[in-house]
Amino acid sequence: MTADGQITYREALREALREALSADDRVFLMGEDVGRYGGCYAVSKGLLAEFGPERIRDTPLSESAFVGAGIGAAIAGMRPVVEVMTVNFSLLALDQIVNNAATLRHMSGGQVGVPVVIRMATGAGRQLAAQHSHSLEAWYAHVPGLKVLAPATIPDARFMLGAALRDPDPVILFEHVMLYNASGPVPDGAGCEPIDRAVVRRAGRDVSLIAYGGTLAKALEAAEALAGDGIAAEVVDLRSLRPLDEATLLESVRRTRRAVVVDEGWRSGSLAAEISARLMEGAFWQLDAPVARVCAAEVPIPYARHLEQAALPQPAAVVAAAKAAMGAR
Amino acid sequence: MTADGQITYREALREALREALSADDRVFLMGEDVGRYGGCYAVSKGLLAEFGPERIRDTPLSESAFVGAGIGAAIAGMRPVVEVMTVNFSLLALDQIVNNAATLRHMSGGQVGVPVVIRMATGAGRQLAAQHSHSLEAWYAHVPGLKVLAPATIPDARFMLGAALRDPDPVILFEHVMLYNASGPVPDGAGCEPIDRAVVRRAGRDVSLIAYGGTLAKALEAAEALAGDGIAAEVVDLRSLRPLDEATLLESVRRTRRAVVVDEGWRSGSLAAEISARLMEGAFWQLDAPVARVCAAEVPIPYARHLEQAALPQPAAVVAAAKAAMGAR
Amino acid sequence: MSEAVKPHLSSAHLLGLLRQMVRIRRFEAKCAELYQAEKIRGFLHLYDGEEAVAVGVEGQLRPEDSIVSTYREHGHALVRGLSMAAVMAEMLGKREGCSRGRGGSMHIFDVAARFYGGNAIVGGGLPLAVGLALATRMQRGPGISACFFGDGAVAEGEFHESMNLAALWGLPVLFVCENNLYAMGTALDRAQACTDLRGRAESYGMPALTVDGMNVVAVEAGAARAIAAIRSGGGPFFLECRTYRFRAHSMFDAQLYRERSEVEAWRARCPIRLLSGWLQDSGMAHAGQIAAIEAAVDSEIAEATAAAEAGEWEPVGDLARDVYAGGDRQ
Amino acid sequence: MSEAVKPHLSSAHLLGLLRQMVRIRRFEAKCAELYQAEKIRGFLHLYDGEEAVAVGVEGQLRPEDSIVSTYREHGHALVRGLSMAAVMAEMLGKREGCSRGRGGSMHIFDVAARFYGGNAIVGGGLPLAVGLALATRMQRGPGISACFFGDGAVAEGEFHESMNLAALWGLPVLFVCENNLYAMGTALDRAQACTDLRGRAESYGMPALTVDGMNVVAVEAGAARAIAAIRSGGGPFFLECRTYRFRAHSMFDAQLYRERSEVEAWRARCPIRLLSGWLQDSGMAHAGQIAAIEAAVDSEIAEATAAAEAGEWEPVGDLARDVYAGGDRQ
Ligand SMILES: Cc1ncc(C[n+]2csc(CCOP(=O)(O)OP(=O)(O)O)c2C)c(N)n1
Ligand SMILES: Cc1ncc(C[n+]2csc(CCOP(=O)(O)OP(=O)(O)O)c2C)c(N)n1
Ligand SMILES: [Mg+2]
Ligand SMILES: [Mg+2]
Repeated sequence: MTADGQITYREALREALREALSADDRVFLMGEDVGRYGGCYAVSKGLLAEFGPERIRDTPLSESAFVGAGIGAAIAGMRPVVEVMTVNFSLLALDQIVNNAATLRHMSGGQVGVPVVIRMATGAGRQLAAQHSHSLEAWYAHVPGLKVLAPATIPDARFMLGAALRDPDPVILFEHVMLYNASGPVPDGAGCEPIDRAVVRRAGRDVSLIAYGGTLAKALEAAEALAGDGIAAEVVDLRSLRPLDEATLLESVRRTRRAVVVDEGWRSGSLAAEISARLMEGAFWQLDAPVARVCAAEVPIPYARHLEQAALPQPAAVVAAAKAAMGAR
Repeated sequence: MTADGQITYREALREALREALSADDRVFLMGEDVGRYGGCYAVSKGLLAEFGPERIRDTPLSESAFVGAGIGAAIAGMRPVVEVMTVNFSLLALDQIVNNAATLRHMSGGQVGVPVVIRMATGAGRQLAAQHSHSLEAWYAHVPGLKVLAPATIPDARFMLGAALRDPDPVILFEHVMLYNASGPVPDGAGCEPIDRAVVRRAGRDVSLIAYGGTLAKALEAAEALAGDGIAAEVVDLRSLRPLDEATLLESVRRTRRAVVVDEGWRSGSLAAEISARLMEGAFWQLDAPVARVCAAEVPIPYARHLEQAALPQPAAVVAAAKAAMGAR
Repeated sequence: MSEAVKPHLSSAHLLGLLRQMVRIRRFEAKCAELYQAEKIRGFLHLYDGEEAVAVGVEGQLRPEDSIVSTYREHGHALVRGLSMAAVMAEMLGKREGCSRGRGGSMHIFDVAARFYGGNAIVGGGLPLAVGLALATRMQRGPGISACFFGDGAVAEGEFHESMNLAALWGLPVLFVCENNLYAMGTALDRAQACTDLRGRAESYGMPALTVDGMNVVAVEAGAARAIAAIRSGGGPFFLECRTYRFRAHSMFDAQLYRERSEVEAWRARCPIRLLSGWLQDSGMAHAGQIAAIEAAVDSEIAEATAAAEAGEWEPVGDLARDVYAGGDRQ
Repeated sequence: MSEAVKPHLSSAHLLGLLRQMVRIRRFEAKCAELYQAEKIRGFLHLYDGEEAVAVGVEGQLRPEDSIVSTYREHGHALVRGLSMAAVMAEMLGKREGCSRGRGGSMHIFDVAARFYGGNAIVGGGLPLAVGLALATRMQRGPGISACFFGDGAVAEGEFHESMNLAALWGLPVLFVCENNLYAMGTALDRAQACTDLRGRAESYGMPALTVDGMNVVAVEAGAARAIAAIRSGGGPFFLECRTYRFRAHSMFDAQLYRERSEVEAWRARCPIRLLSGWLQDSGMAHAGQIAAIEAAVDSEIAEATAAAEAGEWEPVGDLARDVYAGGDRQ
């Protein structure tokens, strides 16, 4: 924490881990290089020294086995936090997540609960190219039995993990790679919104910009630019990607009558598509313009910076979409 | 083939395989139990005797390795048809499909093509419970670099495979488990629609029912019921899930001004959401009612027949949604 | 072989083993019948021929131990003490089923018995077993976890990762490979570069033992040895049971991949026939005792089936319960 | 050891090996410099210390053979004969890059050289190598395929599945394990239950050999032997090269997991220093020859860098090309 009371997203996550580990013996952290290396994005740095190798467990490169082991340990009463370095590698653990974590409670007629928390970095922007830049939140948000969270702010980074650990069901926590160095204060009273609620981060009456995780800052930047042009954009942070807080979304859009969804996933089959469909279903008669989507271009994310940036959703595109919505018909 | 010129979906697929294997030495079939067992859904029965074990290759239970090997062989000039028994097990091969098959061409700057065809059974309806009843077409349709097909008719089962093999890019072919025993004729001239075109299977002016794979028959059944009530439903079969034939969809919906998407995927994040979003974007001003979705309930698919059927989209729900759209406002 | 692991060859004990094997065999015969009658649906994988494995291994487990099984798990469930009526009700899809009708044949669960399913993904249960053992270890609990899987599963990446992780961390896991020589229609030697599967375990520094899976006493002795090693802190153990499935892989299998004569040869080594023959030949039991077991089992099955058939259908309105802990909220 | 695989210890040959190692070392030093200058971005994994592996192995491969590598592949690419300018342009993200700026450091490709990447998923390239070998076999082609991977990859399921499949089908695959003792910050003995990795190969019935990966002549001899076995129809071969990375895992690594003294001890066995020392001590080469190699390499690097820097940026309008064969259509 800096002198001015600001902490980074990374530090907020670490604080959340430290708090959970201190408060509950059943909590442990497990994943590749979470211990000696300190975590691939340095989130868990120092925790090994503090909590020891039983509770800060380095694993071999075996995504399926250690995620599955986390599920098994959760079934047996532990509260594992499993770190999959990045969503890109989580493809190797999907069988465990989809076929076990998400199904066991139902498939067992309610007998088996899986209170595991699986954290993973997501997103592009660091020039890591196609295999290391996926945004697959939409895939996870598709699966009943899972809950999916995307902390986009420092307070959410600080408090969502604890709430996820109190949840009796499997929770996937997406940390956007471009946020780790972001910093800000953690105000008193932060962390009391229920984790399954979307939150209006900026109020406005003309158009709703709906974002999550790595796109929240872009939506806010767009809102600021729009304000300069006299357009009052409301910015809604989804926070929970499954379940979706449809009520908050509908309330906002029924008021503004226009919406732009900002999503780093590829456009086809994006989470933005789901939001658009829900708004269609719940607010069709209140809409003054079609809901617009600003998503990633439908390409494997390229390495070169200018191409990568061209592939990702940008504030300028959000501004353009919002203005188009304002001028619709 | 029966005396009346009807063949089953299964036979049509087998015929397509036989034709491809006969026509092109580079084609081979690989997967679990495709050989001696005859394929888990008996699609490849008899092919081992006809083409020998070099070209009808039984693999160990190693989804990642044999799908990856298919990708590697395709790179090197072969035309592999890889059978992953069912989409449920394809989770174990997703790393290869998403991180290799879909990215290699782009990541290599256009040097590496991956002309592999990956077939898999999909869907529910056979009381196989949560781990064996997934419909994850939407996931695959989300990924740039892949093409995704869903033959819903006997002629498509007969001809899509050949077209997929002629495609220079990786193609995923979804065969719905409830279709294997369906039968019908293969008319002269069948198989000439390009594989990336949606097709109107029944014309109508009042509402567009949009379906694919396992839901086409349900949509047609609903259309028949609606006709009895004087509502002329048009039924559009997507056929290609990626790319989506937006033009055909928009043309239909701009005419009927109403749409119901019928999709066996779970509702949140379904392919139906993407269709709804596209219709929002392309036909908002022509819509007389919000686009409706009839999808699977958001539960791991249960075993008991009455529960399973309750979880799946049914013609009655399509009829109800279409009528609601007709009565909108 | 130490005192602790010496097999109990008393007549009562052996008759107990026989009874368990007969329960499985006859219960499944009933299941096959109900499948023909279309009361059981989905996939139904019978354990016919492999009964000695479940009976021999599980007899050596304690209540505090955990079990993870496969889709071929009726035997594992019955031996573990699950109510036969609840298992049968599950297969019929009734709300009285142990999994409330959600799981069916492939997903038998009973948390009270620490029976963690019924997993229909080949190899998918192994990481769970590792996790259960990890929890026990961290909780300083006394139990071990046992997982059953087939020869086919050995080719899966999840097998490899789980074996290595359990061995690396020295976790109390009993890996029981039910090597019935086929994975569906794929014979072991067409799936494995090396058909002696013990080499796999050894490559992780894990002790391994192969036993005759048709001989329940041999399985029991092997399991006792393996479990003693695990309980004494020796880390995981790989127990290969060489066995055979007499019937089709599931109810949709024309068995094109093997000769009838091969099946017949194995049937001659039927574990039930072997044990009951030996009991009678050695004079440890007489035909009447065995007939009494069969009769008792038949009435247990009749009662369980009647109870299951009398069960109710879960109301469709309850479809979405148990997706999340809170109920049907999504 | 047969005639065919006897190492060539002529001075010219050894100087050639040295030259390749120096090329890699100095090229990567330049890359690190460009990384500091923020001209190269993303992850940059240096091969510093491991050069003998690429040089020793690839010298034994032929043009018809295929290579699949990892994200630590600059060395593999350069030895394979890829244009240094094209590789450097790729790292700078230029359209002249071998992957048109799409891949960067982790995705170097050259199909003409049968160099199939640069794969950033640990273990993800192994199935591809198996498939390349399968194609060769089915096409009755002469080539083999070689894949490089680290000690960390050995824990992945994809390793296991690929090894088994290659061995089962007797495919011509050379599995080259670059065992540098760490997977990021995880030491081998904290990732593997059994640190002698040859046991893994043996469990698939695959021949295995371990060589000193700091000694290019030893690597060459081992590779020659392995490749001869593969070419003679013996199926796949597992070659473990014991090596060490002198620098951080990538540019974001504080190296908290190892002692500086350990690094220094290994640095004393630097493959370049070892070979050049031996050449000079034995009188096979003199300092002037080595200096000439270094000078030639430096100017090659300078030219390649200049060419790469002079390259162009792909127009943003071409972003979506090469997603599908047909161009930018989706
Ligand atoms: C990952 C996965 N792939 C494929 C299947 C389909 N399948 C079900 S059982 C089976 C054979 C398994 O053989 P084995 O492990 O030997 O067990 P057995 O059935 O002989 O008891 C296959 C291929 C599956 N359920 N899961
Ligand atoms: C499947 C997967 N998991 C995790 C990572 C992150 N990661 C990149 S390199 C690496 C270590 C790999 O170690 P090793 O195989 O020994 O190769 P080395 O880097 O030592 O050459 C890890 C964990 C990855 N790229 N892929
Ligand atoms: Mg088997
Ligand atoms: Mg390494």
